[in-house]
Amino acid sequence: MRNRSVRWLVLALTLLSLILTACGTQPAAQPTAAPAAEPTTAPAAPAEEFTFGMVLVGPINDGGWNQAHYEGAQYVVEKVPGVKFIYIDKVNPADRPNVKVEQAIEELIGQGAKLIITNSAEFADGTNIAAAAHPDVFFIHASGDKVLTGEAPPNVRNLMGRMEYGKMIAGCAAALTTEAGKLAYLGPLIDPETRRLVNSTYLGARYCWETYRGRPASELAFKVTWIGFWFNIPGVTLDPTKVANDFINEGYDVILSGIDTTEGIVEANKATQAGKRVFAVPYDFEGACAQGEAVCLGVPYFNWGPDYKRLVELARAGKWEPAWEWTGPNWSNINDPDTSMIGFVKGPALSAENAAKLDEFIAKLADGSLNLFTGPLFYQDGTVFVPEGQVADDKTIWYTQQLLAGIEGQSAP
Amino acid sequence: MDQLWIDLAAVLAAASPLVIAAMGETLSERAGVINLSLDGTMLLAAMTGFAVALTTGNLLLGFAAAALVGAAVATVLGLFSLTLGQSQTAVGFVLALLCTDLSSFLGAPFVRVPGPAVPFTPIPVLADLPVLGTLFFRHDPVIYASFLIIPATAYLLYGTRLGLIVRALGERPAAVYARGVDVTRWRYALLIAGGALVGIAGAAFSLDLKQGWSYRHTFGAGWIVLAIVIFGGWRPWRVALGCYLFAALEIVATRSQSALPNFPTQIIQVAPFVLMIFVLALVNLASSPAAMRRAATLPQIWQRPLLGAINRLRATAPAALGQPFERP
Amino acid sequence: MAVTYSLPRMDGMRTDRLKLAASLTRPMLALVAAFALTTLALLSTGVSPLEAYRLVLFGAFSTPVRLSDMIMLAAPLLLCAVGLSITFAGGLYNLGVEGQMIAGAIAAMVPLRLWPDWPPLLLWLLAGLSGAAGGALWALLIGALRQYANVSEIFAGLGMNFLASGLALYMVLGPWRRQTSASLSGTDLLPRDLWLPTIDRLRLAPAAPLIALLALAVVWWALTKTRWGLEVRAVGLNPAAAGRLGVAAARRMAETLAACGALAGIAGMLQVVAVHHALIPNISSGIGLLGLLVALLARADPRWLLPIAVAFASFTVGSIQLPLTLGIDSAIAGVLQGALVLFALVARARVR
Amino acid sequence: MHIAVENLTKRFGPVCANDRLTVSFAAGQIHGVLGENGAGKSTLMKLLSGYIQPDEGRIVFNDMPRRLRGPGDALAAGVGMVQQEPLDIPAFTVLENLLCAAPPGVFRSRRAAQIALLDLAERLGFPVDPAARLDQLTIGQRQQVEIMRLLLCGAQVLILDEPTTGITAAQARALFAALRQIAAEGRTVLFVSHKLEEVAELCHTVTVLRNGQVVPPGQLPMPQPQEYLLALMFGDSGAAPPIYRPLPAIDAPPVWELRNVTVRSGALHLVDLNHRFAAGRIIGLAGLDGSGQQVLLRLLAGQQAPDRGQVLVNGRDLTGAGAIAFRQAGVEYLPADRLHDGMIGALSLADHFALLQRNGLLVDRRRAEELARQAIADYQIKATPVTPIASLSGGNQQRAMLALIPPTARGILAEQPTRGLDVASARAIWSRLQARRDDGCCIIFSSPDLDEIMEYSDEVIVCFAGRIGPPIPRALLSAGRLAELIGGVGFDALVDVAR
Repeated sequence: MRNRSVRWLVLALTLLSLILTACGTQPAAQPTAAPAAEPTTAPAAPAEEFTFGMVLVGPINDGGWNQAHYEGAQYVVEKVPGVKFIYIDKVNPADRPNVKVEQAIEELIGQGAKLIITNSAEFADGTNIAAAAHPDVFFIHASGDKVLTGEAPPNVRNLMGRMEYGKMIAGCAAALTTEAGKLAYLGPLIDPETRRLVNSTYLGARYCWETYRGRPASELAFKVTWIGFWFNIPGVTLDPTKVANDFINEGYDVILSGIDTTEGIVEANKATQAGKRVFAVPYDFEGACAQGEAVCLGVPYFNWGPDYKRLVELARAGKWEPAWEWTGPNWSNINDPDTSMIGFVKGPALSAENAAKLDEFIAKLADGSLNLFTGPLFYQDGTVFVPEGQVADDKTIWYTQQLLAGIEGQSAP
Repeated sequence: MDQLWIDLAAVLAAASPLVIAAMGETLSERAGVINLSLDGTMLLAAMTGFAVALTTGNLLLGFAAAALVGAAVATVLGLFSLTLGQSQTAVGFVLALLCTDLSSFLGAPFVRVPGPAVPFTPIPVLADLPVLGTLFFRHDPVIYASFLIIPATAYLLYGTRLGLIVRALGERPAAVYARGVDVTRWRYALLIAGGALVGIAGAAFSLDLKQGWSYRHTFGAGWIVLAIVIFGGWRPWRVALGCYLFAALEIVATRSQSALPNFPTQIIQVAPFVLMIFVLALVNLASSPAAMRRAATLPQIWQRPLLGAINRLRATAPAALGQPFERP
Repeated sequence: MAVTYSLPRMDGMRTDRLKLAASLTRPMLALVAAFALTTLALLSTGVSPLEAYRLVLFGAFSTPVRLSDMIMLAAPLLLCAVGLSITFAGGLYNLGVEGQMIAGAIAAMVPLRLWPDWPPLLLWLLAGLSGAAGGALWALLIGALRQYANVSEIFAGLGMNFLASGLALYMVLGPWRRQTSASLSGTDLLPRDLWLPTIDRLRLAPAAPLIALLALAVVWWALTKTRWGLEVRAVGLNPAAAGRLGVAAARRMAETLAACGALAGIAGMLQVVAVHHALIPNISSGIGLLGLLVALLARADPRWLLPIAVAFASFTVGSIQLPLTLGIDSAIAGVLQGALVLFALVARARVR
Repeated sequence: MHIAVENLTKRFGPVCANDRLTVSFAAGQIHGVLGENGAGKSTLMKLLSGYIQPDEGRIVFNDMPRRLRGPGDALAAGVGMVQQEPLDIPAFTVLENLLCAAPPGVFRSRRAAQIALLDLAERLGFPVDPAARLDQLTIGQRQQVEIMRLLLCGAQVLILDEPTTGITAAQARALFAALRQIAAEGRTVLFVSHKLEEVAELCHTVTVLRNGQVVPPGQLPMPQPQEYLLALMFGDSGAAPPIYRPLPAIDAPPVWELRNVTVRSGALHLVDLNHRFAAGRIIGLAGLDGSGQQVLLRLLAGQQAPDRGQVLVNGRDLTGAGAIAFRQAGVEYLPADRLHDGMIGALSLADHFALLQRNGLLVDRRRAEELARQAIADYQIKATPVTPIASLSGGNQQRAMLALIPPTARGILAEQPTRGLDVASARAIWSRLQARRDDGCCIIFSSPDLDEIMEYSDEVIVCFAGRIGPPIPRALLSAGRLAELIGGVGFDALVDVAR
């Protein structure tokens, strides 16, 4: 008898789905098979709509990495007429356990996207697979290097900003402000990119600590704790809220964030309200200070808009070539929204005096009089990163093997 | 030394939602009902509490809404298991999954939106006490509430006549029925009260300890609370101790990364639950008849403390836990 | 939980119309209630529920790729649900199925990483065996905790889940991490020739659904026709009485757990060689828990596992369309699945 | 308080447990309620104390008709019932149990409750420690606690259901004294029993129930001639004199042999058991609950391994081999709770026969159904081969359980084989068991019902406080002597004589 009830349930379900199918099959279903004509032949008439899609690893409103990308896409929509933007966010095994990058890309192409942007280093393999399957669609893999290594299909480009400068400024701001001489870095996962960003932060901090505060490097504590991913995945990564709290309890008074989300500044703000004096430097997104104005020393951020605009126009014109791009700031005005890929907004918690010193530091970086990747620089295990008298080239920096000596934390070489 | 007190205070604070939820679950399990939906309930309540507090700007309303959600889920569980006689385990488990997805769905607009938080409120004078001030009086109201709820629950269960009825409901409902108490109605009441506490615990996450809302914000906490209640032998003080141990172990996970350069400390997070099951298994093994028989052959000097320790660690579940009540 | 099997009826055809009508009303009411709850949730977001249902219910059938995505999800789901129907028949709540999947996935990785140069066919076989063994071992540990240490299988299972995900985290961040990085995104992809043969355009590995269907057939046969199956059911219904009648109850329980673990382990293996082509921390992707829902709804009767698993897999795959088309979250599929099972439980209740 | 019932009727399915009962019980007296098992005594008492509700008729307390919706209503009205196994909370202390859900206003404080309890205990002659946990007390002590709890909670009418089962003789004497005291204070006591001697000793009046009716209508003053009461209880059909048969000397090896067996179970230590259980005998195990019968049965069934010594079945040493090995050696265990431990409610008789199959990969369903049909015919079971066991009546379930005993069984261990059965079913079950005995089985059974032990055993083994007495041929035993032995009177001497 009980089986019978199941049987009816299944039958009814099937019927219902059949009815619904019959009612409305037509509109949504768009065959994934490549549309007949167009792509590579450039549609000169701008009247025709150009759709570009984005696969984001996190939510578009995370106040960090993903929001920066989303805003970049919005910039394109604003500035380029006749462009349509579609996206899927939160593509990661925690938020969408049964969706793979290829699948998400597939859906966007199904909706008519001619250019796909994927925004996580994790998407490298999936992007290549999808790109090979859709040679008529253009791909930008942000933060990747498969074009550099030669593993990417020809319709893929890589794009990344030289955040090293942003991080150096961040480190400097932190070193100028810290009272305890203890800086904590909330690290995501360990890979060459995150290592070089931590190292840059440290180099900036050490320089300003020695130069402007006149203290020896040995008195500057700099600790990284890696949560294990770009953002918190409950039960998988360390919880950044807890890590940040732990930094505070251990007496670190500036938390620099390297993760996509804003736990660092939120917790610093909370601790400050609870009577402690803790500062924060968030990351990625221009507006990240909003989560805790009172403790924000400033934020190094990406401004993807201009580059995306350039590449969308390139794709639309069909003038696409594989390339690996690593764009720096516009040193004449690093906060110019139309030209500078990397920027730094000073936060309300940065004192006027320190702000002036920071400007001086930025000026030195801008005119090239200061290159912090100048030897001698040593890795944690004592091996040489940059020999004395030399300046690291792009590839050496890009493929940073370890954290630098003086930093406390895992390197995972 | 100061570092130790600071860390201990952090442990006390970090455990507060667990303590509140565990007391709620202790109440309903003492009355004989397992609320296995805990994990889902906490998520749904955390989301609702945050959303309500954010939109109304009123923290108290947020907590009230969360309590309401917890109570509502408990009511559904009661309806299906106490009234309609379905397995508490099955209904609770399905509710856990359902509420998790419901929280993800309904909470989508609130993901990572900055929102209100319970303000830090040190207690004047007391906060300046050495050590004690740091430990107990430099927190916020939610954490104070978590301190108070432990003795309150213990007093309710062991110090009042009401507590006698609650415990009897879980031990031998037929006897309570014989004394003229409506077993089902009382079980509902305790299940719902416990659910409301679980709901408040959810809001304690989203409005205080882990401000904001994201997917599966409190993920896993509910399951851990369920294990802690068993580990604590359904006795409030021991349950609370379990919560604090758990919070302390979590700090170890974040602290140890620099100390263990080649070890992925992320995996330490799973340790508390595993450790708890392991200890539970060991205690059960030690108190099994076979082990007792072996213990009896030990010299007297060893026997007494050994048996004493086992007895103290042993946790006897309420005799009627999870069983439907049928009138005698 | 009472798992009841209807026994073959010998007393002729039932023509009791009233009973038929009653047996029809209850599931219909359950269905209506489940959809009512889901609709309520949908309405709260301001989208058209009809549109949302259209996507959720048949979104998976709208293109060949989506269909094959559904099949690739349904295969491990069915494997888990089939395994769980054995443990349900044996009267056990195997909440540890997620952990068994993970353990199977990790175990399956071992030969693939150790001897990547061996012939793929041999390696797949080895991975399958090792995955099944890993899952079975993980499940047997639950059995041992229950049998010898008196820890309920529910909490033993949860504990083993945590332990398995810890192990997966360790492997991904430790011994099997990518060159010069330590990310929880997973290990390096397997060499292309070790992927289970896949139709690339469709991302379909036909072997996966075939293995699942084979498992379904074998388990259905074993549970309903063999002495072992009868004994398992007897143990599930009443272990004390089954023991008195000469059935080795503890042993049968261990066997059901091992069988379920083995099937979950194979599901984990498929996740590695046919879906993700790598070990990721969340390799089980909640499929085990979804499998529990499927098994609960089918009430452990193997015949209903396939349609329900396919329906649930298609909800999940179809729901991916929701954020794309309607801008709402895809978790509504989980709400619908949970509500269906919840109200189906009630539909079976004897009103007292 | 004066209580009465008028035309009270209660049906359970087709069975009319109470059929238009009209009787009244005056205050200040002890009223006996007599009747054999299944006569309707328990139903009447449950109706009076609110556990079940009547289908027809009414209950009148002090000339006021009352509707009792639950035991709480009854207690509020002044009626309290002491169940055979007291409905207390084992995990509680005596005092906690007293305070738990006590009517509002009865005890102003814990201290007041303790004083009231000790005061009453003194008056009734019950020794009690308010701080003792109930699960550490004997059934008799728990009964005393329950009586005091009901009195303190305001019971004016006290109902006791077979209160002397499972308590020691000394406790029974104390109980009787207390009940007399309670009645003397003006309260009403209803004493339910099927033991004539007790009723004769204690009660002012007696009400005899047979087949759900009061015979003859109304109460009888005590004393009454014993033969008359017996005739009322059993009617003409009852009191068939038990047939004694001489025990044949048997050459076959004993079915079970215990050699120097020592076993521990909970608080019980069974030390140095040396017994041989011969084939072709029915051996009754008598003793108060928890005196060791259960442990002995489990030991003989192989469910519990001895700590020392050997257990032999049919001459084979099966020490520690486990229940399944014992079963294969021909030992069959019939538990008291048929649906809980004996059979699988959701499966049919055919399924059960299929479960007994030991060969082949597949179930031989045809053979199983054939066997089931055969059993149904042989044992007159009202069922089809595919009816779920749970939907059978108790008597039919017990028959089914007997039918499932394989013909190869040499020893049958039956725990309370007629528990909850009506008289006719019980007789049918015993005739089956006797037939098995005559085929050469050794049958060992336990029963709380001394009459059953006296009627059906060839030999009786008395268990007392974890000690197992020597087998006594039934012919050498009287009911009175057996009752004494169970209470420990003369038990030591018996053991010494045996040695």
